[in-house]
Amino acid sequence: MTSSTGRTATASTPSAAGGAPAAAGPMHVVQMLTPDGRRVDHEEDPALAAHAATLTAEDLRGMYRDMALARRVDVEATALQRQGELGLWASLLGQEAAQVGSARATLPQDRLFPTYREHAVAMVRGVDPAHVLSLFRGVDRGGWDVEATGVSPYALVIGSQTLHATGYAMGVQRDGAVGTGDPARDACVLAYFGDGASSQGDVNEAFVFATAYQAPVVFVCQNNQWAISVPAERQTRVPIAQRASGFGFPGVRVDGNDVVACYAVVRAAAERARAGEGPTLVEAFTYRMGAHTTSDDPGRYRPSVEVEQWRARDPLTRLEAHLRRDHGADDAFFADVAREGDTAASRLRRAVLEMPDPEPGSMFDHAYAAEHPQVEEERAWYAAYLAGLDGEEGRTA
Amino acid sequence: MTSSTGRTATASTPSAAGGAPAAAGPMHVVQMLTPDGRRVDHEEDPALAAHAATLTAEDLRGMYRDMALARRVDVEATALQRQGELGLWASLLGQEAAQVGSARATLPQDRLFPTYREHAVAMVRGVDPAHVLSLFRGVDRGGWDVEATGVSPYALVIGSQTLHATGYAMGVQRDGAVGTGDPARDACVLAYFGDGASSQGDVNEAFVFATAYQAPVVFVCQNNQWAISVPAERQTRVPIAQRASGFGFPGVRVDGNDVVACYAVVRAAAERARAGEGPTLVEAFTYRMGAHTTSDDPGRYRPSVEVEQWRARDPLTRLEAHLRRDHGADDAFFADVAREGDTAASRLRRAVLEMPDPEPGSMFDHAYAAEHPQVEEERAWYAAYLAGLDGEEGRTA
Amino acid sequence: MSQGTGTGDGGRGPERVTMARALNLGLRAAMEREPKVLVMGEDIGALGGVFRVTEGLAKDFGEERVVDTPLAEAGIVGTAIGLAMRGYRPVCEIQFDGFVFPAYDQIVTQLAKMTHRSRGTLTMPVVIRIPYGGGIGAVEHHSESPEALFAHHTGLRCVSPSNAVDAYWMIQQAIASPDPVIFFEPKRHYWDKAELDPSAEPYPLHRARVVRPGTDVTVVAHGPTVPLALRAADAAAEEGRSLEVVDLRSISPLDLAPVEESVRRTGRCVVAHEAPVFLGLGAEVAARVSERCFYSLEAPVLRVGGFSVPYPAARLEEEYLPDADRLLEAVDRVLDT
Amino acid sequence: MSQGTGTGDGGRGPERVTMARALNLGLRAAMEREPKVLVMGEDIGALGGVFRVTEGLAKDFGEERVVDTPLAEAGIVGTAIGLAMRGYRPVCEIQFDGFVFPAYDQIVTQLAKMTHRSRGTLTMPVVIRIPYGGGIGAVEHHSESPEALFAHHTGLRCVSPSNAVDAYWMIQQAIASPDPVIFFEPKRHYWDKAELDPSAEPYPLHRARVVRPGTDVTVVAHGPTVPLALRAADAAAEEGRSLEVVDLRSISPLDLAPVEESVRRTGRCVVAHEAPVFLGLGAEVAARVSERCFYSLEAPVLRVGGFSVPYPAARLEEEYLPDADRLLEAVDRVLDT
Ligand SMILES: Cc1ncc(C[n+]2csc(CCOP(=O)(O)OP(=O)(O)O)c2C)c(N)n1
Ligand SMILES: Cc1ncc(C[n+]2csc(CCOP(=O)(O)OP(=O)(O)O)c2C)c(N)n1
Ligand SMILES: [Mg+2]
Ligand SMILES: [Mg+2]
Repeated sequence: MTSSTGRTATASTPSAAGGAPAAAGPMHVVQMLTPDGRRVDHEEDPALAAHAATLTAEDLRGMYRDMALARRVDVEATALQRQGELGLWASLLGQEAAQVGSARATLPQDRLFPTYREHAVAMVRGVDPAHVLSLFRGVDRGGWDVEATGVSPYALVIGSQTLHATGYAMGVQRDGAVGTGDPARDACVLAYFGDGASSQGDVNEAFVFATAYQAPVVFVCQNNQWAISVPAERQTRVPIAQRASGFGFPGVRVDGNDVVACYAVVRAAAERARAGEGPTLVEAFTYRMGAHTTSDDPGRYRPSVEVEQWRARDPLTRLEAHLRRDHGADDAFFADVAREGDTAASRLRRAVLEMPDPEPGSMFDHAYAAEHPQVEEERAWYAAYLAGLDGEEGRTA
Repeated sequence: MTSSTGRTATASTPSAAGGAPAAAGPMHVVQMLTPDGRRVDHEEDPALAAHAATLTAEDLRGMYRDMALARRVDVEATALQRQGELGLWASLLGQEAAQVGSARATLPQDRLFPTYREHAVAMVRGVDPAHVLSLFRGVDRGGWDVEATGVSPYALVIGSQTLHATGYAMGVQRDGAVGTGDPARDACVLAYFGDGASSQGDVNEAFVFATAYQAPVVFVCQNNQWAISVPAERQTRVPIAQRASGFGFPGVRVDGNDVVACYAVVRAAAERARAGEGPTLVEAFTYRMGAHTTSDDPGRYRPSVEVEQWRARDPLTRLEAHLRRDHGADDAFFADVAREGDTAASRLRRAVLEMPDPEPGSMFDHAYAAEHPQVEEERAWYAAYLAGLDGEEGRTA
Repeated sequence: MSQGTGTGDGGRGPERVTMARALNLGLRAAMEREPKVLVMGEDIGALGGVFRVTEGLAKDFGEERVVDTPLAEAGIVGTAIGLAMRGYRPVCEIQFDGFVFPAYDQIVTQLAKMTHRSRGTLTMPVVIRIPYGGGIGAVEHHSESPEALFAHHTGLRCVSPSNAVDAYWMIQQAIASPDPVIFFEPKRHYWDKAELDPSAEPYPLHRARVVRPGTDVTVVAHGPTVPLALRAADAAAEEGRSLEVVDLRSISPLDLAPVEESVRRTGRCVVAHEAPVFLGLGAEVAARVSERCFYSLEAPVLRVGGFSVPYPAARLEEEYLPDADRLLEAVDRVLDT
Repeated sequence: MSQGTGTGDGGRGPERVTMARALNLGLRAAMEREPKVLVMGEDIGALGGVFRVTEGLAKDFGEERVVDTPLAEAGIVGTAIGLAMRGYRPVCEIQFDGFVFPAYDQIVTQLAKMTHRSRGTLTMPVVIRIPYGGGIGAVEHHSESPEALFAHHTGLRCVSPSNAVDAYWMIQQAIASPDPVIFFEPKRHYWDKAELDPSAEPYPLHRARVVRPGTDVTVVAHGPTVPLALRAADAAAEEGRSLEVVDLRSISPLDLAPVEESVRRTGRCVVAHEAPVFLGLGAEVAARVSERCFYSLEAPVLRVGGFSVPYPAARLEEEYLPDADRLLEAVDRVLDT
């Protein structure tokens, strides 16, 4: 698997700099499915191999289905944005394996803290994608039920959620929900973030707090190699997984386009966390196949040949090859999944088009949990103002 | 040298936590003077040994003098504070070797970014201690000439200065003052901070920027094992020096009570930086012998036996023993230094007592570099107001 | 839990206590009443905080509830948000006013907005205690009054007690609030004493109060300027002038009803705070009072506060800080109009 | 340096340019004139910034002067401070208003105070560019107006151009300032065009300007509310009411001389901004105008701005943002008094 470490190894040195990257050294990348879909064993760590071994053919088909559905939803959302139905869309294209593998390693009692790109994570946890799209349509900030799904609101301030995740995990500890050995009780937290986010103070403070209290949190960094236009080498000269050792906790780099490896590695980290053994940093080495968001134009900053190279490592193609080779999945299965995707996509489209605009004046709701005289005063003023305008067109309209 | 790693090895595990510290492992500590003053060679790194070997008997006496003077000044400042002449004092007691060793490794063109405790650093660089005490007296924010001494203003917001240091180092790069091989031109930057500060986002962002641009900065962390009442283990379970590897640059732990080792390690790091080879993190493992500041009461949070243990590793006693044993320093030398210290102390006392209070209205000076109408309006109002009060006692006095 | 009674007043009778002690008692009462209340911050455990407000709490409630944190303010507030999501009610201590800014992002983009973001499904019962204000002869960053910088943000509530009794009640009310509360403690008055009766009825958290009735000029103050205004009122009384002093207590929401009522009687208003006048709370008070009492005002609303300079070195702070003389000078001006 | 002329106007004649382009030209002119000027921030290199304001600069000036940074705002501003100490003049881009807060501590405790701390020996010629304001249908944190949170701090200067021509000059003046300048760019107007003549004489940076004379009501605006006020003035004119519009341009220091002069004539004043009214810049304007024009005011100074709620989702922003109708409603009220 030299391919996925390739970029880091060939990182260009910024011109203002002198010497070579220090302590770079290659880092082991956990892989369990080769790009052409062969299942390889992971011999260094028998626990990982054991987790992977628990995956039945049904599980693997389910993973494929999750990934394919997420991709189909993503395509539909991009189309909706192009058609003016969404204000913005942040595509997950290429990151399906990292998201589905990690989310499938969680238990119902776990809590997940996503960024703005974890649509597949949300879907695996039962979030209706329409609730995700309501955010990008500008109807609300994301309408799903946090408690029921275990998925926190999307975080848009880069890195901020890693501290919330750590604090939540400290709460899990205080509730006595780690290390009891009861699989229905012990819980952990997943904190998602990107390669760019690794530079933020908040993320590093989250590492400090997580280790200080041995909080049950798994940091899942999807290193998709770009932070908008900035390559990952501008954030770090060494694998992000290596950051953990500097804070005194384990870091693992996994092939982020290999859903089996992502599942196994995150599951091992999650079990460690639930057992009260503290945090782990998982770096899923992957690639952002699309633009940063629909507002972005990657042609300005990255060569399309890079994208082409990564297309050969597509996480869905890989799992498809594996399913066909080892688990007897046939064209009918894939056609079924595709159909299901189309159904989900058209359901989603309908849901988006039917989304009512928020009620006028509803912006005053939930500014506070308890009554707030100034909000109420302004709400009343605004209602009266609207009533006064009633019928009028607006004097400058 | 197990002694100075002792605390970390016996770190107590916070109760909310489960497992044992991950990846702790002992870290090598560079030592060149044993606590009883024997000079030991450092075999792992011949460059370090070579730097130490450049130190003549005269240099070592000079170092002792610097350390003793700083300590004497520190004692005088504490007395002045007790007598109400200073608002506050932050003692450097116990950290003389780390400060003198590191500061003596700098060249005139280097820039140093201290915290509020680097009095010996300031003195080595030619700052008149009276200019340091003016800050603690509340006359100004520290009155020395930054350009002439190369010492930045004291930073009181923990960690903030590490970013300034890194930015300054980026400027040094842009001036072409790294890697030219001209010893009068190539420059580096020292960023001082404490064990507590290592938890701040700013410090970790400084690591990110320093490595991203391979900036010529040496991070000097004086791990004096306490951040006010919080032991270093609350900030990290592994040696702070290890933090660097997670960001991809070298980290070294040095016996912070061994001035020779501190000198050699910082000099090696400084030369690396000046040569354009990027940042280094030096953790000087030492101990805060006194209170955090004169406002603090360490009896509330740490056992005095710990202080006693560290007294046996006093950096001055150690160097004194070495000078007596290997460099023929006799009682007369030490008496001379003591006399010099007393002279400096009484000069300092006089300077402090004679410090004029700032001019009324001088608070309006330097709020901005260029004229500012609102400041001028308020300055004028205040002058008129004072003139109006003239003679009056104040109506509520 | 060591206190035993669980009633929140520890079974105490009236007692003269300092504000620091009153806060300590208030925290204890809240922690006894509600096990989800946690206290967290730098040096709040064994040391009891640099002002000893959390003294003894670690011993009595254990280090799972009295959390000595790493030295990182964003980390403190960020993890408090996560704890609140898990159902806890964290009370964060920021060591000094000038050190809240590393946490500012977490406070204003996360803490203030999480309830709105989640359509009310996630509440944020987090209190952030900030010792603020000057007058203690401190070094830089230890004497500032940043309240306007928080009050401008919706989603936060901001309050400041001016005395020990209010401090005792207000900290408990803040902890009980389902919304985040920035709790400004006037540090120069930590050692001022007042008679505390834990069995009394508390005054509502977000209500201003007339603390001295008067007829000539309405003086609006909060936190450390309340004792100042009362001193000025004494001096003015000797000169035959009657000042009515309103203690705002709540900075956001702002309760201006007693101020407006007062100004309609006096026709004159002076606002005092330690923060710089420019865009300080006094701007909002003056703007509102000028608007709502337009026809009652006999003179412009005047503001007395810090100057447009960085908080100066200790030997200049008495010049910088509004004092009773400066307040009286403004009173003269509104009366001379 | 690719531009060659070094005169700062690139030898151009008058040209219709967008505000984004005007800023780009202004940055170029400053960089050509002074080699110590650097531009730094996230995505400002190859991408040219998310609004393309730095387009082409990396190519023309190289990556030592156009510095694509790691994703860390405290890091950007903190290193800019260090660069300034070494004699550089960094211009930092913050990607969106809502992302300035991680840098807030470095801005307010360090950048704003270093000159004072060093008794004037260290100057801080750092510009922080912040695209601000709403109206672009964006997701959270991309539409806010945080200017009051900076203007309350001494040591900073804060300005905001309302049109391309001012943007061109003001960015160069800000870069030339020896003091830190927070430079607020009204992002919804990045693509508005104006005729730019680089050979014209620039107006002083910290001066307000009457952009439309009038006789009935003085309307005070800055940044994005200036075009709004002009539209409202057009509508009012059709109704026979004459609004005088003042573009503040400088938020700190605030130049209220033209406003006061105007209010003394009109007797009526309305202030508009997108930031929440509560403790927004309008509070300071209203407080000052009420104080200084006390005897000229026929009606209270009214404020029109954002509500006391978090900036809402895009489909509600037109309700949240002050528009011409809301401005005119306030005009009606001051005129009906
Ligand atoms: C604090 C902050 N600064 C800047 C931004 C603007 N921004 C949005 S996404 C992004 C890049 C994030 O990169 P990365 O962490 O790698 O995540 P990815 O988008 O690749 O998933 C930036 C700079 C932001 N959202 N928050
Ligand atoms: C941002 C910030 N938070 C809190 C403080 C208050 N404070 C002053 S010194 C200190 C402890 C610093 O510990 P360390 O970094 O180990 O340095 P030391 O004092 O031991 O030299 C604290 C918490 C501060 N100055 N700045
Ligand atoms: Mg990325
Ligand atoms: Mg320390």
